[in-house]
Amino acid sequence: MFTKILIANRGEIAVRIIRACRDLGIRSVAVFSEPDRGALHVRLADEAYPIGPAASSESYLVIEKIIEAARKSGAEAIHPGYGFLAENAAFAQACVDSGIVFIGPPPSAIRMMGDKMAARTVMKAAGVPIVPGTENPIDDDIGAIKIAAWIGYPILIKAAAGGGGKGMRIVHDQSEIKSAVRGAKSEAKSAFGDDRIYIEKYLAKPRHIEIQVIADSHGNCVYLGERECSIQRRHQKVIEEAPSPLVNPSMRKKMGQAAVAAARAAGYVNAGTVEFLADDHRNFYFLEVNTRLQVEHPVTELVTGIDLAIEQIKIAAGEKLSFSQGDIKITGHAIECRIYAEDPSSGFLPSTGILSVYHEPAGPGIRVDSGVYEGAEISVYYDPMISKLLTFGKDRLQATARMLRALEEYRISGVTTNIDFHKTILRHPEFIAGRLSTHFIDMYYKPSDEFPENLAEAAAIAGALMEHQAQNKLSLSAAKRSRVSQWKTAGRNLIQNRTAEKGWR
Amino acid sequence: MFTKILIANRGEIAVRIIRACRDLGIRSVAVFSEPDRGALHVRLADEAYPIGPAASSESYLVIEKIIEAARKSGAEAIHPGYGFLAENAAFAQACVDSGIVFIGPPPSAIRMMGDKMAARTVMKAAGVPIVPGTENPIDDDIGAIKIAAWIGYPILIKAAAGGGGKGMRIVHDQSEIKSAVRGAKSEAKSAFGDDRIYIEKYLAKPRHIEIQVIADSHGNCVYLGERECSIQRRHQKVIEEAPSPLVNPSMRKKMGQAAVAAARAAGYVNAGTVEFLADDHRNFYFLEVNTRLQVEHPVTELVTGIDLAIEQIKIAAGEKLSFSQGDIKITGHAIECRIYAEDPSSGFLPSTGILSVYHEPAGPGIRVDSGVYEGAEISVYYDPMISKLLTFGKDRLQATARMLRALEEYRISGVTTNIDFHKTILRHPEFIAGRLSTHFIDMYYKPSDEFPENLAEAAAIAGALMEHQAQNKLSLSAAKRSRVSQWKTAGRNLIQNRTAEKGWR
Amino acid sequence: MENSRAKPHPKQDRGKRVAMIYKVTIGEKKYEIIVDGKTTTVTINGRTVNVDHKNLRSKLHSILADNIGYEFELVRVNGGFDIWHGSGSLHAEIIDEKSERLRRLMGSSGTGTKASSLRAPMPGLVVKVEVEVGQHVKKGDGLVIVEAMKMENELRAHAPAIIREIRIRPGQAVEKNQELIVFE
Amino acid sequence: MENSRAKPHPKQDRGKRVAMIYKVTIGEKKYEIIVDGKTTTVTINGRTVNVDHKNLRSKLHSILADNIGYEFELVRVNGGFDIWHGSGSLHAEIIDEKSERLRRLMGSSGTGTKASSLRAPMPGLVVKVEVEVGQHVKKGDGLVIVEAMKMENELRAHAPAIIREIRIRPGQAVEKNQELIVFE
Repeated sequence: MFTKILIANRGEIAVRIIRACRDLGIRSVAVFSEPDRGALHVRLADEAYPIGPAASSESYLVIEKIIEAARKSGAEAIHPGYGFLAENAAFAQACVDSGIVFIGPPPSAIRMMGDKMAARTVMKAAGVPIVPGTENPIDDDIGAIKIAAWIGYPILIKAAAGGGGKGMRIVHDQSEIKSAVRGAKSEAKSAFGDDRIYIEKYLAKPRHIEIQVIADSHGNCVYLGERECSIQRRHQKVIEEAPSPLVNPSMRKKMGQAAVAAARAAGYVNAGTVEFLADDHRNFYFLEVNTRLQVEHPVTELVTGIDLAIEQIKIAAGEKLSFSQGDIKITGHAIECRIYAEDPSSGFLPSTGILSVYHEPAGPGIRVDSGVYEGAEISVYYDPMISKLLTFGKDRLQATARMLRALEEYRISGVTTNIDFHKTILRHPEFIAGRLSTHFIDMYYKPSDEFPENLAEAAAIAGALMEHQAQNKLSLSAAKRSRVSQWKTAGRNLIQNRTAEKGWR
Repeated sequence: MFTKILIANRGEIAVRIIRACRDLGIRSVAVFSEPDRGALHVRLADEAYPIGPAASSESYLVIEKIIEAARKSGAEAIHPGYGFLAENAAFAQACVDSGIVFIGPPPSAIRMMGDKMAARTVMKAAGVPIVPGTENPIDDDIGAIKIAAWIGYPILIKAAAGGGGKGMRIVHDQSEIKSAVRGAKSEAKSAFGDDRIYIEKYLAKPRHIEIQVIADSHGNCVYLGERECSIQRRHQKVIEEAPSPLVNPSMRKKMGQAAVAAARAAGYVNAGTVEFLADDHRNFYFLEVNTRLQVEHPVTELVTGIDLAIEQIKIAAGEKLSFSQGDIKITGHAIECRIYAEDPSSGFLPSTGILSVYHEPAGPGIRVDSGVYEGAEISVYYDPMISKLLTFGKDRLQATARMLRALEEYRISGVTTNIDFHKTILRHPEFIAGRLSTHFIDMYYKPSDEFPENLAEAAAIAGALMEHQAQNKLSLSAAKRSRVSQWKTAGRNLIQNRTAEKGWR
Repeated sequence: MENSRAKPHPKQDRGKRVAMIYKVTIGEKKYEIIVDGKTTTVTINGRTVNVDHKNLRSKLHSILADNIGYEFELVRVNGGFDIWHGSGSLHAEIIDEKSERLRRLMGSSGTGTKASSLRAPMPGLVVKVEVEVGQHVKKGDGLVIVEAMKMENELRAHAPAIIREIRIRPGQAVEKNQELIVFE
Repeated sequence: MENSRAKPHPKQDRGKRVAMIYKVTIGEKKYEIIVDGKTTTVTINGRTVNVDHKNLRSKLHSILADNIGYEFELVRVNGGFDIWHGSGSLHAEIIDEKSERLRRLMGSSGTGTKASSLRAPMPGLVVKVEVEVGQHVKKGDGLVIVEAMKMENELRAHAPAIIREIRIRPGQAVEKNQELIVFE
């Protein structure tokens, strides 16, 4: 086992991995950009090394600086977290080349899964259902029209090198196809330096369901059930849960076996996630593989009792999985709400500022993974996620009730958050019924500036009281001032009089 | 179900019950003494009512004030928490008389179990093993000598009305018995107004193991496994865990069935705890029944997935238990460390002060039940417990590792705590081996003023840096002052000169 | 820490007590609040409410209004407070009776001035300007796209308006609160 | 917030920089620490340590000493600091070289004055006085029992001593830090 691990990340995921290291008795090494000197991950790590200025491109994304910090500290392994360099095959390779263990899959698997079209090909060959569409890049709109006619509108044009919605276009009929192809290609070119695009069937109201897999370097690979992540805004997940309200045991087994087949086909080692789209008839289609620990991994930890970050480290150290597929049991229900500094009433616009009040919920069934504390700043430089709030309960109802309680207890001032947004979603009858889709927010969420009348009244009273106090203080100090100045005046008169006595008498 | 519940308590247990109310959609009503106006339970409750000054005897212990607050608020039920009025039969009766539901057992059960001798008699009749000893009060030392000769020294003299170690004496041989009887009787008289005493066999190195039982008002009663609470100081538990490292399935079943028999014999309804002493051969003896929610109830919640506070409320509302004995499964391992404001190096002397820094641990496997926050005061008026730190893991090893991690993360300034004490205990080979007894701390804990050399060095450096900064500031402002005073002096000279010019030329 | 109910300021007690009237506007709601010297009761829109106030620390306040608990952080801003309630903030405009009388005497138009410009809600990079000078926009129309925190954020019109002036161009970095567009 | 490494005070930079020597005593350990003007390295008992210091807020400080992280709250008390490290505190006595020279000139005996009295560590009620005037006590002997927080707490002797004066009696309420017993 390693004695020291460097965490090439910041925020809550760096804290998460520091905690896994502590549990294993391994020393943790943080890296930090200038504004992160006082960040929670630096406060909690055993050691910490500066790696440059605020911009990620000059700090957290600079492979050489990370490797250099690992060398200086004597860390034997690097955990990349998610984001930044986590799915960068060149970084994984640089670790290998420097004799440092990269805690994640081999560079070849990262590279293969990073190419969305190559991944589709591998999956299809492994017998995993994929969304109907092209297997080769589309060159022009004529090719696109042909294929679209075959799979039927609406279609989705996607970038082969893509991700994050860039180079993506929905096309509803043939008249739109020409400009969509042109637009997607140019966007893909500028975003990824690669203008290859492909076509998929566009599913109406799909659900996003993903399977956690984990594989050791000895050929063992198991799946740890699914997570449903259908509640998304701006193509980003905000609420995730396990198990999925849709998935039954036979669907779980089918999806799980497909995911394990996919992982094996890709020569996958370590923790990974196979993402699927599903419809309400429990059909599912391969979407992509995330070759890292997901943001939402804790919901799986809560329902399986398996600590994924710890397993990642053990696997990277060459250990065998300590469990087999038969040992995996899903118990209870877990929900994650991502708490963001953003304003849901203005299109989820990020919000920045100092967390002048920051009080996390606690108690039965609550887990908070955060990278902040009272007085910390949510800056423009990094992701505006404040924390991941998780609840666990014996069933979905209890997990939801506990989440509503936790959201109620959370106290944040200084930045606008999506806490009330989460409450609204969790109380929506369609959410309660488990009828989810990636269009849920568009369909059901109406931003509102409304606030409960009693809250507004109490706020008005608080405001009036504070104004009253301030005015009283003002008039008190004004009274003091005027008293003082009378004294001063008197004193001055006295002195002047004396001077006069001495001088002008 | 109730719509509003008053919590006749403060601190972490009041917060715990507020959370249970939230989970059930019930409004919570807090009561508070003057210094508790800003306490966490008041901050989190839906409503709050003042009940008098700091002294418990004038606030939290005044039955009429609690009942009055319940009336004013319209609460239909009262949860007493633990301590204060929780095991006061007169209070339970007063609730009943006022038409308010008391969330706990019927007054008759509280009364019966409050009389330690009566409880012994009931248990013996129910077939529950009891510590060998007397069934009737001892009048004098002659009776005591006779019985002691029969059960064998050492013996324990205990107060019939007792609890908390008051009126208790260990007697090692006949020569000590006379003064012990006299002392115990007079102490019992002054503490409880009842000088009845009885004798029990004194077990060497016993383990404290207790069974959680829960009974509804429809005749259903189940046990939820055991908790081991052998780690005690000053006769108070500090570390508790579930399951016990000693208890195997057959012992669990035997103890559980004995506890259920005991509860049935007492006409018990709601949650209760049957405490036993056990030896390493897995013999166990009835000690007493606690007719309330225990401080350490969360370890049972973590390993069974059952929310005890919620079950208590449901039972009080007349609901049937939603599970039977066969549904109860013990999964994983849970540990609780009670974080106290006290100094282990001076005999666990309580410590008071303001929590100037207060940062709770979080992350995977951690639950913190606390009633404080940064800036709150640990005062002389109430129990010096700061929080209950709980961890859950797949086994005892993981729960312990997570506890050590959490203790490491905890940041408290302003009061001395027993955090380092807990670390020492958890790392002790005998603790790790699960060889526990109520004498563990006396036997194995050596208070020490030692601190790690690197910590002391870093502290010395921090001190020198701060001193350096302070001196620099001093010399800077001194420089400023002297500059200013030169100006002033110059000005004064100018004025004097002018005056002189005008006056004395 | 200070508890208005428990410890009235003895100095204030000696002084004359005048009930003050405050006019509070939150969103589209208006409240008239009468505070007497003791501050243990207030009258809000004619209804009397028992109030117990406790300053938890710096700007964080606990209010029990008829025993119902609220917690706010109050940050003073022009003409009132930003009132943070745990997951966001309300803006409360507060005018006391005296000031309002003064304002009327000065012939001011009072409250209700409309936002006359679009300001950047966060620092970022202008990606696109979606309107032109002279253009009529309606509520919800996109005006400017700003990239911040790796996301593109569209700033939209909160009300119908005419674009008078555009003060930024694509590619330009902007500060928080910087004026981007001026309306007529 | 201030980061000693990132932002040296320009004013101090202009002034002359003198390395200062501080003598720090923690428990029975003594450290001689040399701080130069930049405070990015210090020398402790002859060994050089790279130090990065960050004031997290008010009295809470983060120290990276040769990249190893520590966090302390430093509370100034007579002659040094109480240094809280998360679960308790250390007391650090700090003397700078200048002051020590001064002290020597004044003929003072320096550090190490012994505790000459027993003070109440918390407010409470005296239950029992276990010693008499003139009595010799050894380290660990019980002196006074004080009831606080519903518990009886025995205060013991930290060192051998002779009882000179007893300033309290059973049944008496005492304040925190009140002198209970004076030693010879």
